[in-house]
Amino acid sequence: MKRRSFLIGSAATGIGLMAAPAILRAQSAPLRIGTYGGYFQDSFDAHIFPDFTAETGIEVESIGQPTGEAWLVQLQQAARAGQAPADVSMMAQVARIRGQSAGLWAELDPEAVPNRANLPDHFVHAYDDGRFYGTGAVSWYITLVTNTDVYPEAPTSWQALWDPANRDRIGLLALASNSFLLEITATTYFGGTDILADEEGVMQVLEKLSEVRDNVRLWYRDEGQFQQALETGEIPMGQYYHDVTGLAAADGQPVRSTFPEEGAVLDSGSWVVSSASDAIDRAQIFINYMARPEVQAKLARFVGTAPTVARELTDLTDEEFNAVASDRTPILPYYDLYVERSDWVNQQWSEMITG
Amino acid sequence: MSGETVHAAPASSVSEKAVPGWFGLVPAITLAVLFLIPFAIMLSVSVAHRVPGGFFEPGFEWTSYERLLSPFFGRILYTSVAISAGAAAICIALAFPFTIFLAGMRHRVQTLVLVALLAVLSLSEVIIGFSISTLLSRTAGIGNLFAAIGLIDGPRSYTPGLFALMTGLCYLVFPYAVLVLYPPVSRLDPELRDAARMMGAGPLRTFFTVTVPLMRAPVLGASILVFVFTLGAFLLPQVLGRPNHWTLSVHITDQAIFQSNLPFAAAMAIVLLLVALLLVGLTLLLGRESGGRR
Amino acid sequence: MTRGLRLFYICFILFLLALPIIVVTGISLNEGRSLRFPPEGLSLRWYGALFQEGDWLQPLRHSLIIALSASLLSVTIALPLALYVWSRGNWLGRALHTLGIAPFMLPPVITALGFLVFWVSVGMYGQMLATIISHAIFLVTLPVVTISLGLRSIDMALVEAARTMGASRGQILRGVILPLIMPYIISGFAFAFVLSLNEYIVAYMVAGFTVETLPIKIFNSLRYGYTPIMGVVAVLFVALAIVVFGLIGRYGDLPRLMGSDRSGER
Amino acid sequence: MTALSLRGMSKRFGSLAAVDDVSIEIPAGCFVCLLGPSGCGKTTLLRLIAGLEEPSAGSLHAGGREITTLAPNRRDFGMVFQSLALFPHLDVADNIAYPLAIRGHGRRARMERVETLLELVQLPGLGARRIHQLSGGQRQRVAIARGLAIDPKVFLLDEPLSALDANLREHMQVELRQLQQRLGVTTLVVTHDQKEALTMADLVIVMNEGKVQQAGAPMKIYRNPANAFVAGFIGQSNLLPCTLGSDGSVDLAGTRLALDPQDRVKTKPGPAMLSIRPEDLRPDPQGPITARVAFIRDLGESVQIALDFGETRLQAVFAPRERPDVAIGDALRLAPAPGGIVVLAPPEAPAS
Repeated sequence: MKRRSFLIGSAATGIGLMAAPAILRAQSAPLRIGTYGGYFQDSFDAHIFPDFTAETGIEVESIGQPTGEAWLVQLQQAARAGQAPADVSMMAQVARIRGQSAGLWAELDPEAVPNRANLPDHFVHAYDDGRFYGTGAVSWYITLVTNTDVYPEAPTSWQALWDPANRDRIGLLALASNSFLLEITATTYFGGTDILADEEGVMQVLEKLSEVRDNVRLWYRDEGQFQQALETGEIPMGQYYHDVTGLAAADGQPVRSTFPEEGAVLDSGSWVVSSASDAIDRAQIFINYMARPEVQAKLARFVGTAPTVARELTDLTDEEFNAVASDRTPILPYYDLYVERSDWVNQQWSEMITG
Repeated sequence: MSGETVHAAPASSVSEKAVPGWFGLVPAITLAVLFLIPFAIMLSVSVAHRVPGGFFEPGFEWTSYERLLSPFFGRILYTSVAISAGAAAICIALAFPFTIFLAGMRHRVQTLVLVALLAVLSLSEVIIGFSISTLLSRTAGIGNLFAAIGLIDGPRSYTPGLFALMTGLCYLVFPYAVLVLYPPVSRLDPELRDAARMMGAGPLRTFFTVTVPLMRAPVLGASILVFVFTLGAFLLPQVLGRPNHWTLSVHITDQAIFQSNLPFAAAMAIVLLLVALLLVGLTLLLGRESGGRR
Repeated sequence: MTRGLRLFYICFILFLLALPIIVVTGISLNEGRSLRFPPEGLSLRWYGALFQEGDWLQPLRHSLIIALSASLLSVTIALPLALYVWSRGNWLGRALHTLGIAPFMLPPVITALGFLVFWVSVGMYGQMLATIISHAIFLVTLPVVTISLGLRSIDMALVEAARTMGASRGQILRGVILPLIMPYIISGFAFAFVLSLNEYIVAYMVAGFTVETLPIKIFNSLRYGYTPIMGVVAVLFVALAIVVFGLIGRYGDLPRLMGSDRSGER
Repeated sequence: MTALSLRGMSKRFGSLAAVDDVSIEIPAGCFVCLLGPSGCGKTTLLRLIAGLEEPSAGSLHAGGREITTLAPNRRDFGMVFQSLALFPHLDVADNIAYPLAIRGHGRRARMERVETLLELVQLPGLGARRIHQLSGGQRQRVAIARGLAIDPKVFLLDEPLSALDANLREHMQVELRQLQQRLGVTTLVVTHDQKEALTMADLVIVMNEGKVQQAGAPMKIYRNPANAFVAGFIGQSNLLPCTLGSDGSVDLAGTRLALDPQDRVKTKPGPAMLSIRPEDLRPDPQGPITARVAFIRDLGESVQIALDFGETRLQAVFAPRERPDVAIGDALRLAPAPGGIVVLAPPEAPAS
């Protein structure tokens, strides 16, 4: 930033000096780890972080982070100011790839993360020039969820979203890049996500998707907005996360998660470290720890996420595995669309949902 | 905050001698550095080059503004202005009589009501949005009450939708509207209204031939303040409205918080700023006119 | 309209204004970890939890520090500004008055975005000082308005009298003007304090999660957390506002501080 | 004929009785002054008559009709307020024409009437002025013209002249009185200025603490005050504690004073209050009162002498020709003029 110097001049230096104590962060501060807030964060706090601290002696400060995109922007802006709101973050793939193209993630030492060998290649992340910067953390499914009081019978297909009988009853995610409704529509009505390869195809899919508008009561940006409404039956159907729905159902809430016949969306989060972090060594220890098969199995049991390591490496029983995943072919997000054509897709998407 | 304070105090040799001239410099420099420069930077960001999927780099291009020149954003601007104007009109229509009645109450009652209003003022937009969506929901809302009394057949939901959004916006700005109207209304000589009554005007006629014309400038000022304030609301349209009610402010935060497209967010903010400035300028003009008449 | 009808109208509107407060109060009393209204099972446990759970204590501390420093700073800027505008009718006075009124008169989203790009450019994004300064500038309008109100109510004869008795400029300022406008300074401070405590968009855009304040934490808990603590915080803030302004009303003339000229007559 | 009749009217604000059981009959065409110190309830009484306040008890009749709860806009009264209450958003003509417009008079009729009224109050041709362009006296006249626009049944004025400077005020008092006599409208004026009341009124009603102390023609009240309050409030009076004997004499701290048959006694024998006007103390070598001269004011038209009489201070006024030849410190003997003494109940006596 060259403009900075002449725009701000000496006044800012004065202010900067006043702010100095904030910069002198103690080295012994705990490792700050961001996970999605709510149930997710609670589960990590209860089952994962204490064991990690017990084993490594590294204190953890758990940070509840918002939806991937918002968190990415925060990390980006903070990094430009030399700040890191969290050392390690769990980023969804679209946000991870965007951060990669912005060079936001700190380079890690592959030798310090030997457990990366447990992960399939697509969960070992590196810059184009081969510098390693992150690993797959957890996988999750976005499924069709319903309130069991309102829908005694579980729906079987994503087509339920288009059913005129569900007018004004559905809650969907409001961003193209985390709802993956384009992929769902493409798979349900256009035989797969290949149609999303060009803009013309995307427009066709959007056209079809726009038919759900009258059924949608809530386009939600953050989970809590929808979960409460789903539990009370206020908005009895929608797309949501399989893991959180499972935890809520286990809590006795009248909700269920269904893997539709077209497949559920399989998305994942990865551990990355902000380039502004000064705790890279400890972050590497944590990332390595999280790539252990037994930790992945524990995540599946307590958090309800699907493991990112191969299933064979874990000791999960069939029953345990099926509770967090499905053998049906999943719908895989068309990530390139949201990275290469993000502004365009975002604009078309906004125009579609605002009608 | 008060609509009627917009005209500067007249120069008085006595007061001038009581305040040293350099007093003006400290706030002038502070506000210039911390308020005007941010806007200058925002202006420069709005023409900066957007790096897709990344941040932005310095540059000069009209791309972000060109993107705004579309029927889509025209409609959003229209929606924003229409919703804010509607909310401002409803809010003032409720707040103006409220303030008049309040100013006529006993001192103690006025104090209590003011404390209540100031307490409501301390509710953040987040809490207001959440509470009103609960109040208007099918499962826990007033629909149940109506159904219980027999007004409607069964509980129903009033959110999200235009009604819920308007309710929320009016709630958000109502205390401000009253507090802005309060000084001019409570300074209005009650004998003017008594005089009209003595000359044969009924209460309604008194209201429209005396109170309203006298309070025209303050009411307009308050309306514009409330209008601009609702124009900036970004949480309530998301929580209480449907996508077609999302205002320009929602799209600004969307771009700034979710899309990391600061040039585009800045360009939209500049456009919104121009609309707001136009109206603030209008207030200043109206304030001056009424100031000269006193 | 008769007095009774007028009172009814006021009470009815106050009732509507109270409804959301009733809802958050109800939510704060939930026994379980849910935001149900009406509450399921009554309990005060979340009131205790606010002060025990570290991840709520930290935002509480942030919010209080920010609100206190920001409102002090805004009064520090507003006082000389209002004095200058009051004493001078020149172009600088007029410009200053507009500058003092503008931050709060613009849509907050715009101001917030302005601060965001500013602090990112200066390299102070995410520091508490950035939030404090942003709030002080954003809320400076409130003390400017209240102090101006107080200055205009000063009887100039008092200042003239002080001069004839040989008081210097500084003595007049300290001995006559400041004591007269002190209640207005306090109410401006209280205004800025309470609003800073509850401000969301500026705090979020300037520091986001790096300096989490209570409103940001509340919004996050609404997004994910499902804890009635957010209701507790809202209730406590409303109570705090009632105490602060109630005390001002008890020991001062609140209607007069809010700009009424003829209060106390009836 | 009775224009207004108040029967047992009271107005309470909380525990305070601003107007306490007031009953008065006001003849048609009469000019009435409600006189009393500030806070005595006179303005509240006027507002009760106007209908701007609702009485807590009692009834009000106008022209034989009960109007106790009639809305103020239906009474067809005219009123001039203390602040004048001229509408700043209307010009002079529209202010005066306001009550006519309310009653649906046509524009031509209104403008003719406005011209007549402006001439009546000696402001011809000022109809197009705005209120803030007028002087204080001109505003006064506009307010009076406006109050008279509909030929009101009763014309009410609340301290209408209090904002004017002394010269203008005296001038306006005379003018208002003349105007009222010309129009014959029943007029009630609230004032705290006893000179104003004595100048203008046919009937003065003296109020204190919400109660009517005395009502009557100005000179009658002056000569014959009903109680110590009235004696002290109307004009100047020497009020001396005394003891009234059963033999028609009073004892003034040891000085015995025989009463003249023309003197008035308004209380029972025992502790009492003696009132004597300064002009009723005459120098008399055989006079019963001996006092020491404390101060002399030669005013040209008259001489005022303050005298120490025991513990109390006496005021006496003499025409220049009657000026006794005394200096400060001299003793002076005085005698009350026949009929100059009023013996009143002591003020601390509980109200009957």
